[in-house]
Amino acid sequence: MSENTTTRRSRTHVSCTVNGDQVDFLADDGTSLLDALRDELDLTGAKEGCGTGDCGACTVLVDGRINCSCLMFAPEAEGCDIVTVEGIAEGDHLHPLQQTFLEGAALQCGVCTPGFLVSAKALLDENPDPTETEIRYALAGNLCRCTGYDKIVRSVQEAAVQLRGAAR
Amino acid sequence: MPRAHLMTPLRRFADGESVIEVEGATVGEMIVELDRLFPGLGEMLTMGSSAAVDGLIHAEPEFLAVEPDADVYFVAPLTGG
Amino acid sequence: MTITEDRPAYKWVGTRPIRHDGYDKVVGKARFAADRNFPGQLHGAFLRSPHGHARILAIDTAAAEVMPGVKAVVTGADFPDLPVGNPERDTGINLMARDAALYVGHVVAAVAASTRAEAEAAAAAIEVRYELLPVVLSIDESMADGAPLANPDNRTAFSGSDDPSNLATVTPLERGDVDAAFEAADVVVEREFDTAWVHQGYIEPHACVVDVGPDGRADVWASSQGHFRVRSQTAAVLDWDTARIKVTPAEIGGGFGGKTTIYLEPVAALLSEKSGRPVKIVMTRDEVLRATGPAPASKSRIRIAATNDGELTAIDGWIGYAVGCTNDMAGFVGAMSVASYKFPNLKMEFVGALTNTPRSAAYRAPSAPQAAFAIESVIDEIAQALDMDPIELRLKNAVVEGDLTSMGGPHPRVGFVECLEAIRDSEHYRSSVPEGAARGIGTGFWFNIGEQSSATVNLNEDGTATVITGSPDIGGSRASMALMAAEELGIDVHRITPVVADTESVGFTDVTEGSRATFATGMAVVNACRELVEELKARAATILGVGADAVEWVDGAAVAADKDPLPLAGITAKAKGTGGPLTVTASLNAGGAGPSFAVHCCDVVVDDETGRVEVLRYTTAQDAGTAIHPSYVEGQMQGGTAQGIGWALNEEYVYDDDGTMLNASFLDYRVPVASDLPMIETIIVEVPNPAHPYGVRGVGETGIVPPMATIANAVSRATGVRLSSLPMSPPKVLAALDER
Amino acid sequence: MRYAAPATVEEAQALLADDADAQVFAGATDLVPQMRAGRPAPSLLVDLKRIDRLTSVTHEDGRWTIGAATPTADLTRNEAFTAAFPGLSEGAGLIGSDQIQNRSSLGGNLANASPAADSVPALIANDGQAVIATADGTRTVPAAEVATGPGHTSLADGEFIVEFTLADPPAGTGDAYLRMIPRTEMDIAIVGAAVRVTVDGDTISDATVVLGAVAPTAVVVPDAAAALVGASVAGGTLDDSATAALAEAAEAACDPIDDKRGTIAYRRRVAGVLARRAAAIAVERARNGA
Repeated sequence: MSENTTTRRSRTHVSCTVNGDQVDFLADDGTSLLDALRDELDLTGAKEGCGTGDCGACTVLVDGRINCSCLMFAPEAEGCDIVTVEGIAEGDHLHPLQQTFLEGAALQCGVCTPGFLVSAKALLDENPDPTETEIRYALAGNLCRCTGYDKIVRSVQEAAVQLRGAAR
Repeated sequence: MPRAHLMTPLRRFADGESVIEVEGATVGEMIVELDRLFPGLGEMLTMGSSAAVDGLIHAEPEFLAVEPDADVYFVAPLTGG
Repeated sequence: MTITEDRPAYKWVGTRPIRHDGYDKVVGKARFAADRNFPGQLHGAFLRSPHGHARILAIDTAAAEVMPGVKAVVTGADFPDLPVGNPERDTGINLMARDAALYVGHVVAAVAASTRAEAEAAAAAIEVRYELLPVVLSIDESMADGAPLANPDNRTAFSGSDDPSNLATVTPLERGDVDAAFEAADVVVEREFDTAWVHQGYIEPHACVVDVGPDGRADVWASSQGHFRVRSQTAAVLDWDTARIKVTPAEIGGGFGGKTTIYLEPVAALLSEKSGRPVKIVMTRDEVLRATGPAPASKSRIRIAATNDGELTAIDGWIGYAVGCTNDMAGFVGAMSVASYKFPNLKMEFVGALTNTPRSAAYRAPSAPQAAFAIESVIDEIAQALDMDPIELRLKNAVVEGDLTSMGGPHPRVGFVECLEAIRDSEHYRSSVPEGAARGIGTGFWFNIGEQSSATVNLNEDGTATVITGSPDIGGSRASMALMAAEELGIDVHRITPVVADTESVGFTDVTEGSRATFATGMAVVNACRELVEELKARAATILGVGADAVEWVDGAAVAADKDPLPLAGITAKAKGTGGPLTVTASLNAGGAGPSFAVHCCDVVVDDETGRVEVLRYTTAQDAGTAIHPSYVEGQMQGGTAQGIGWALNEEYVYDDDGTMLNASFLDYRVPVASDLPMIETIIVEVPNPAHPYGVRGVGETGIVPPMATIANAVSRATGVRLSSLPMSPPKVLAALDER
Repeated sequence: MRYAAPATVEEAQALLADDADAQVFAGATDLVPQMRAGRPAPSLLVDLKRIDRLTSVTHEDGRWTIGAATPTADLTRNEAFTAAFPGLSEGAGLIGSDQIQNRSSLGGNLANASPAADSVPALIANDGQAVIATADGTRTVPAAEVATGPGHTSLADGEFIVEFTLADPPAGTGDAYLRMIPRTEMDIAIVGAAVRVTVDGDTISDATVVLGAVAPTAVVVPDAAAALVGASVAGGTLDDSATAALAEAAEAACDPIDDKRGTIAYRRRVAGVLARRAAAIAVERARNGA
């Protein structure tokens, strides 16, 4: 076997904010943001379900907007504000969506849950009173194979009610 | 004597019989007796069967005790997803 | 909504606490298979066959072995050749080809390297010389006279024959006099059906990390429905002692049957053994779709006879399953799935036929959905022919306790009639059908299984408890275990920590499949708790200074006449002085898993210019026996239904003539998205299973059985055309409308 | 593989001039899946999103200028743009999920040269012009002339699309885009149809019909447009003979393939259906806007 483990990889220094913390890491230029978050920063909340932007399990907020982190090259994150599922609770205080997902049994296996929470948060940040149809279309980029979506949609509706109540 | 009921695929190993009365205090003893009557049937019962007794399906029923007037249905082992 | 037969009043069973593992899952802390890294870990990658069927003449790994970062390469030559008859022989061949590649995507070699990219590059540099062999891709091709063999290893199971064959199983079922019944029938409907290959579609791809130490012991971290099976299969495939292998269950990101077998662990183990480093392998989505267990495609012909007053007098039919490249029991198991109606006369044959496609794997009530699609479609057509309400027709013929199952033997107490009545009486069924839409009914069931489970319950010093089982939690079963323990012990469910332990920390437990975890493992938990309560009463007698017989266990406390109740925490605090730790392990081989029936109802609209089917409204009623945690029972019903809707409308494998899958992505393998579905209304029916202490029936399997016929029956009523081919995708529906 | 994020068009041109194997990208929503499916990795990834000109949208002197890398979410949320080109906004908004919408762009959608690209038929129907950075400057061509076949464009090595320009539609104009997918979201169009009409009184005075996913590129169908021009829309609906002729012309213009997503016969049939339905919407919008 070869003992030569050096390869001519181009690595870029990336400096950005992740869940409110200033972070710096080195990433292969072709590495996805998802792999950088998981492997360099050990933030394994975002998952790879497909690697092609079709399942949404890797969804993170980039400058306030949802992105499939599997489709983003890590160096693109330079200077960006990234929020992952690990960053949506406020300290020990769960985000209302996290709480309604738990109370509403909106997760079974839980592997799609991080992506759903991030997408749903982005939806409610922009549209505090979405219809069921708006919720379903806003979450259409996130696949869930366990729940049939029913309890997810209901939990988002319930969180929206709570958030509107808190805003009043 | 307890009665052994064979599901259709097993009948080809028992000259087409579907219900056979055989001695046995356990399902395993019934299988031994069935194999004596129909050589080769025992292997099929051991390899690919569960037994339903009194409405309950038992996997690997060899040592299950049976009443003298029991109906023992040899059925397929089941699985799931 | 829940419809419940009389039963004892429970304090915890039937409540909806937040699941114990939930917090980790909503904050991103839960560790799934791909979420762990071992120090010094390498990454594995595969070389897969580009051919549907090819003899492997030579494999040259020399170039790959000297590529950057490469630490180990393995091929089929590194695996022991298990004897024919060893049940894991096919498992081993499926995860690493030996003499021949049996399908496009079959693993031919594997590489471990410092990075995944290096491993992939090296795998691509391995040179394989193939001799192409004829490819068998369908049931018809497989069963044709003189058909080439899809896998020369195969023998027809239970046939007594040692001749190579494309037939995996041939299972006839017969009772009564079918010919006479058809002769005497008032109405006869006969149809042919076919269904496509479909995938379980779990969101988490298969992954594992294996670390084989210098002592030869393997530490395995894996995503699976059964880590004890990962251990036994890995040991069998490698011909290793079981005790060399420890498997720790990762959180599992969906399985639905597809993670009841292994694809990676023995390969990772050999790569780790060779390199002396931990090896991680994570499948891509493409690999998952191309090379892990889809459910079999099927083809069927069903003929049913009825009298004018709606008695179903006979069924005669044939159902074939394309099982993939190795022997599989799909046809055999499918035979067991026809037992919903009394049918005094029955003559059916079920066949499993080999094809050069991935080895099929269990998928939720394996083999039943294909059969139910055909049979429930024909029954609906009989209802139409007789102008009878589809539920009334089914009620007239539904099995009850004592009626024979398809394989013989009487049904135990079942809740089919209750489910039919629940739908008949539902607001949905009683409402008028929306303008332009049509309504369909379908039913299904699954026998469910028991099998072996172990549970250890530890009472802690402060009166809290730890419930340890070996059943991977794929849909909330930890919460169910805790609820049953809370009911037995009489303590708050959140003072109980349910744990899924590794293969060295809990007794042997079979796979979480067949809807058995809450049933069988739950029974083990109950047994352990009951034994603990006896021990608690004895300890309490010592503490209270009364005779052992004088103590009762009431609502979490020992109660004796003239004494203050002694709560559980008061006993655990004095455990040391009364005999030591309070811990009990219970193990069992559970019999008596009760069948769970379901009845579905849906409203659809069909766009008759494009063939698109939209599901407007959907209701499911299912017998759960007793719903331990109703939210997760509903979740199983809704999830199974959603998968069934996908199977019905859009999911299918598209192969080219060489057996290459053309749509191996979530873009083109179309599982339902949120906007495709309506809310899925649930009616939990509770007809307790007499064989379980709380009356539990497994609920995971059945939900996927009825949707295909339910939707087809609705589409048929909407359009006047009987859709007999799945999926009912827009092009197929439009073509059927054109033939109207 | 290296990554570069130039800040100006000129910097990007220089990078591309230096490396024949470089690849520009905006959202990478097609590039990443293609690379995972085995497309060779380029030596240099040139990220166009840090160039202000490529991500800005302006409306001046009756002309819209849309940066080629502007996320399509920015277009669908732009009320003035959506009011002017509702069909194009719809088409752009159909590219993938909300996640994808924050990455996908008109430039990427066109340059990827998929016949099924959802934003392209309406871009062509609205006579969009593509401003292309060449080795040493820019050139402008109709958007219809960029894609030449599946995966192929008229862009020379080193060229990339900078922006699109669109003239304000004349009064009484409406456009619409419809596509057929088996699901409700997350699919590639089996058929797409964009229709733009201008209504003068009760008569259609001008029309364009563009079909997607039924030929190697999006196709302009003059016969279908001819079926519309002169048709009466009195009472708000097209007359039956015009819609029948429109559908027939749309079907005749199809040169589809059988593939995993649809059949020739199905595509042809549904092209006529969608053309009719899109025309009805476009007419309604034209009348409301008139």
